[in-house]
Amino acid sequence: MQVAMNKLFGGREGLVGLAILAALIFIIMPLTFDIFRLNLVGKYLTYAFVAIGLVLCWGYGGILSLGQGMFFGLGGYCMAMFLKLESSSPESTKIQSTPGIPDFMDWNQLTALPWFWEPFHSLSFSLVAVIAVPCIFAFIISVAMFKRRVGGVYFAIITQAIALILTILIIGQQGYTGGINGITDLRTLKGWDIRTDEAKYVLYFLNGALLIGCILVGRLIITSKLGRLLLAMRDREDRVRFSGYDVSSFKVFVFCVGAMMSAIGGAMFTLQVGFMSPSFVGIVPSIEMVIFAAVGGRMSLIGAVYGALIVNFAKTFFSESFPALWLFLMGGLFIAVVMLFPNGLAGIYTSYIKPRIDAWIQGRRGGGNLTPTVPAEPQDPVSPRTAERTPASAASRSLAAGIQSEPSRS
Amino acid sequence: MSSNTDFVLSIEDLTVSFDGFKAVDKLNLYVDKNEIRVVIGPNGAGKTTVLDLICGKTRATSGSIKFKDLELTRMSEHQIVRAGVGRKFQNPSIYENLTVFENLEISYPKGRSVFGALAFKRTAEVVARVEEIAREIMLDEFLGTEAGLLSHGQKQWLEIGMLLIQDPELLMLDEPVAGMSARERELTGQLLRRICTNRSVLVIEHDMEFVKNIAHKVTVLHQGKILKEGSMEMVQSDPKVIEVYLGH
Amino acid sequence: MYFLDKARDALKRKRLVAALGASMLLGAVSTVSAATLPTAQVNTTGLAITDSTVKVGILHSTTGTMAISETGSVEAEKLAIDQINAMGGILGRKIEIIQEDGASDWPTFAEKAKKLLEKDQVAAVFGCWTSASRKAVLPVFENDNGLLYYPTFYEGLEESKNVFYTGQEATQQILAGLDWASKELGAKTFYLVGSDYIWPRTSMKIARKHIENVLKGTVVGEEYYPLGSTQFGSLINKIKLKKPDLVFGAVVGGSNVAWFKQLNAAGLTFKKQPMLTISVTEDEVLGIGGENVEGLYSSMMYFQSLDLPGNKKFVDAFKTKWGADSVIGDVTESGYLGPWLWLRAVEAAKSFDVDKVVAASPGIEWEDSPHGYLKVDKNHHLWMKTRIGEWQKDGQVKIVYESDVIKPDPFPAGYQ
Amino acid sequence: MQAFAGVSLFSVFVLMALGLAIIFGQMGVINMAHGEFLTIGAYSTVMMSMLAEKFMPEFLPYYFIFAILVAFVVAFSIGYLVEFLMIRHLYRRPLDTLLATWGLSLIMQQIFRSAFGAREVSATLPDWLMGSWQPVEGVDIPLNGLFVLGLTILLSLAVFIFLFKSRWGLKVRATTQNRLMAGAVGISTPMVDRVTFALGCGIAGVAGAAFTTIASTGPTSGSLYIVDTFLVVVFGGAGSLLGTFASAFSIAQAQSVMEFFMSGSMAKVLTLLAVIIILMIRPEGLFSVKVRK
Repeated sequence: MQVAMNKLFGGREGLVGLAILAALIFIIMPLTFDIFRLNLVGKYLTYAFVAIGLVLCWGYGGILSLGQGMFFGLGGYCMAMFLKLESSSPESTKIQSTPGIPDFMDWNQLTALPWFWEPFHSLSFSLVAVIAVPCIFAFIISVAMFKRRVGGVYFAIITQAIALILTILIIGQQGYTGGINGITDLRTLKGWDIRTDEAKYVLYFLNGALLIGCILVGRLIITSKLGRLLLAMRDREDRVRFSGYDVSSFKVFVFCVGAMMSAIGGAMFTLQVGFMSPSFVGIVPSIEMVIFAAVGGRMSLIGAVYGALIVNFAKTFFSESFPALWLFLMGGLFIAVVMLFPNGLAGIYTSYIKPRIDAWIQGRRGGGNLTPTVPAEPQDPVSPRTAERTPASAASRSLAAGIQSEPSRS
Repeated sequence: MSSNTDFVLSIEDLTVSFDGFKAVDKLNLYVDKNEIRVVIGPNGAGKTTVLDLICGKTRATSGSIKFKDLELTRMSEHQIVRAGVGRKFQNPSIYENLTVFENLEISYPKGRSVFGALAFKRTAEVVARVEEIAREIMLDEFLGTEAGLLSHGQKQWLEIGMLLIQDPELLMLDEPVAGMSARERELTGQLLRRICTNRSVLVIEHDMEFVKNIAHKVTVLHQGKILKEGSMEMVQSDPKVIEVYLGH
Repeated sequence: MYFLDKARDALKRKRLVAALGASMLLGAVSTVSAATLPTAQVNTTGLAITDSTVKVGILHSTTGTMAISETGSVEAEKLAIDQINAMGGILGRKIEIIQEDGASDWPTFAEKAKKLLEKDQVAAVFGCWTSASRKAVLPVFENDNGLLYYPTFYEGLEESKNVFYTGQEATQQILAGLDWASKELGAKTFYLVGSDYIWPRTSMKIARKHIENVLKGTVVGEEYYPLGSTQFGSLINKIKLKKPDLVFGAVVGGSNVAWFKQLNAAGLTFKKQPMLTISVTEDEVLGIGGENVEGLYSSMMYFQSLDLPGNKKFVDAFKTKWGADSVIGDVTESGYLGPWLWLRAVEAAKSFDVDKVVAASPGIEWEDSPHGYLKVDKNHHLWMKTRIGEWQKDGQVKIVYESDVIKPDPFPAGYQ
Repeated sequence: MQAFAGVSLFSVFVLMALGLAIIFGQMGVINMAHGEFLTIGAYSTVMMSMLAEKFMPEFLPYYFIFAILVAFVVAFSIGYLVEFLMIRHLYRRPLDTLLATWGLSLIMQQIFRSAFGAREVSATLPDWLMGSWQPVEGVDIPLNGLFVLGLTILLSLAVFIFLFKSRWGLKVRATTQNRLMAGAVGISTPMVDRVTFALGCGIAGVAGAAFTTIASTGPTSGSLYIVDTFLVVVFGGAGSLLGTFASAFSIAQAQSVMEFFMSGSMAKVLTLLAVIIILMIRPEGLFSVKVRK
């Protein structure tokens, strides 16, 4: 039991970090923010799912995907398709030439529901699809790429191109997808109005709970042998291969996990915001999501959540106050994080804040039961060691996974 | 075919060419059970390429490599490893950021599938096996040390240990004593002799003293072909071999 | 240069206030003081209104890809609000603007709309440009019972209680244009070209039905290119092959420029190959260059060169505020209408309450708007005339045709 | 006719990819801001056109040649600076370079927006670039297309000669193949890196100047091309200039032929898809040398 606890929560420190995050999400923010701001926070937290997935894929697996928006979008679209069908009942759409199909289909002269929309009448099918569709998609991409040992930069560029294709496709096939407008005007879930304040509270807490769930799953992965293998692979792929492991299957696995997490985020986004559009599938949002992970610290699951929250709060704040400044700031953030703080907030925490807290606790030892009062970003269990060395290991990683599609023997 | 089964490894007509350059040319090589075979040859003779071909890192242009009854040329690297072929690289290839214990644990042949790795537990059995191997490779006092902090020789041993823990039937070592001190060389020689019971070992080495020490049989490669094969004395006295080595 | 323009603007703005006094008498608007209508009476729903001020929102993209297009709308809306304030405001209250950036991103639009309505409690919002952004904010406005003035010609198929559409819906823009082309140019074969998204696609659908069912012509080709495309070589060859009587175009944004430059370079001058578009206004021509569109026809409700008294005043005021080099396109002018229509409705309702303003709106007429007579229909769209303009080298049009006042029909029967 | 549509798309691809082929292919640097260097070139041209119009209208027919030079110099200098301040610290971390240069591209876009406004602008073209050439009746070859094609050929030749015939090119190739050794024989590798990177940027600037003849210039014009450009270089096999040409040619022809038979959107989707599938089968790209790995 003790072992399981350590695995899931990463020992005492991990548990404290998780507890602080949970308190922030479930207690502090609902108490301080009104429903409008809280709904915004809920939206930001859906990006955190993607960022957590990226910590696993990129931080641990060394696989940088610039197409995570695809999975976020696919998950969101699966959810939106169900909601859209529910709000397109024959009664509510009787002014259309074909009642009972979504409005945008009617505008595009479709006279019957396309076959692939049919199963989305069922909630259980839709919920399975939210996970399964992006996962299958990720599986196909990653098997094709990793079995051929396409990695590193090439993988990043190709995922980007796939995201571009998917965007053009969704926009072009507007009769089936809603085109550039996306799927809008979603109202109820099984008769439950998702637009009310009460529903927003419920969805917010559900979102938070799922997020914590994803962090726990992520912890489970990185504390298992699989997590150690991912790190080992990142640094010495050949050695892992010649220790009898099928390296590509591990990459496929972690990429699919990342995709599934993104998809859950997408579905929760649809529920909380009330629509889904191709603007999440494309290149720009996909890269922005990478920066959330980078700001939080690419090796820290909890850091990813803070990264998503902080960047988005900053975005909202600056775009309200200094719209023109925002892009400078965002661009500067990319550069600063990469050049000065490759380990993001989590790295800053371990190298600057944690030693002080430790010293403080040391100094007051015996002074009672202490927890840090500031919402700091504690490290994940495996990270303390890895965090300090990342600048160097980033170099070796890039050499291992780098330009050549096959590892070179130098 | 019956003759093949007597050998652990039988290479027949193996050829690989890079842009027309034949690095290995119609090579035939047979390794017996429990044999320590050393491959020597001048630079560019194709020694490392042969190891690459056996372990699947490089794909053969033609020819066959049989490990017992398995045709290795059609198998992927991890399948070859799982079949019982272990390979040590020329430069120590270990996980420098993990401890010696973790290095060995990762190499422990359980939980090799994705979900196996997820469910893998550090049982008493695993710990016992890791400690046993660590003693074998003289690193039992360094189990908690980060591998990057070991000396060059110790890193080589660690990599040998990582192969040993998998208990391979064929162990391939690429220059195991390069860069070692005399004392380390001696210890490595002892180590190799200890571990070659119940398995065959294929070694590439330049250090003739060391080769003499351990080899059952020596193969001399030159320009991708076998120049001479036999006991160390026999090979050393062969005029062709002398010519190749001395460059006349 | 842009910095220079801005500095110049600042100087001009001072002069403007003086100039406004004279030119501001756009219609007989009665000025009512706050004293006669206390806030408690005109604002029963908790909007951000005091005895001397009323807050409104402007919600456009000032960053991102759409900033190119939306800048003009922001300028026009601000001009109208300045003018209204210079006249004494609305029900005696000065309008204060809260501007938000939609950043060319639909969810951001929804987020900002929510902020404007729920946090800032604005009395009205002028904004959105693309259909996608409007679709994204629509549920927000309906849910919070806000008021949106939407300033772009668009595909129709929408009618919301909380939105007034100050641009044309598709039929107003398309049908008159096609009728004219059929009659005046004798067009029988048509080639439809658009950017690949909902507005061009819906517009082309309407155009096709009209061509096939009403004009009894044929559509010889229909093409869509992804937004942002800059290579039209193949399309131009296809057009050359099919030799249609008229190319009917709805290419938008940066693609537009490449499209016309390449048409021109391929020898397809508009003399040889007549072309009518519903997406080219003075704003676009600024980027395309007048020499590349000489002879092209556009179907719009407004052109900067319209010879109307209302337009003269508008153009003068706009240039005084935003610089003599500014150009004014159809969409920019639609943006200008929003605040004025709101003013009239509020004054008619003697209240800022959204329900009352909405109820008072249908039937409001404006004789000398920049594009002449207009009227608000019960379906929240405007009655207006459509004009066909032929582009000249200097980037302005010569008006070659003007329709009667056309009733808006966002859900056109027989065209769906 | 249709062949020329493909050829002109080809020259556009080559112009875009040439600079990147040097930066990415030779140096292995992922420059996501490459499109913005293109925009720099385009804005320089527009500025030159405005200057010419304002101060010496009689110069207008010839300004374009100078504009190309200016575009090159401006993009080159900014590239030089960027390499010095940013890229050189990131050579060993390609994925991080990707992120940092993406940030750089955001900043550059906003600078363009603040300096030139959000609206698209357009350079006034000299008359000799307008209209078309009719070799036979009914066949119009656009002059600007021809011009861009000519410029592409010139530029490619220049790059080729630079890389493979000049002493400096030898240094560049030596550095990319074995940095340590190159340093050891007295080549100043940091200098080589800087100039090579700046050169790639300069070529992007020239491409931007050429683009003003066929498209408009806005703050985000350049970013539209970046994914296509990377695919062209990767598809050709990074490191092989010849491969870049071959891939630009095949992608351009495939896309323009498909455009002829189906809608532009579908043609684009199918072309990209084909490229990706081929890359999955042959990850090293069209042209690459098999070596002992």
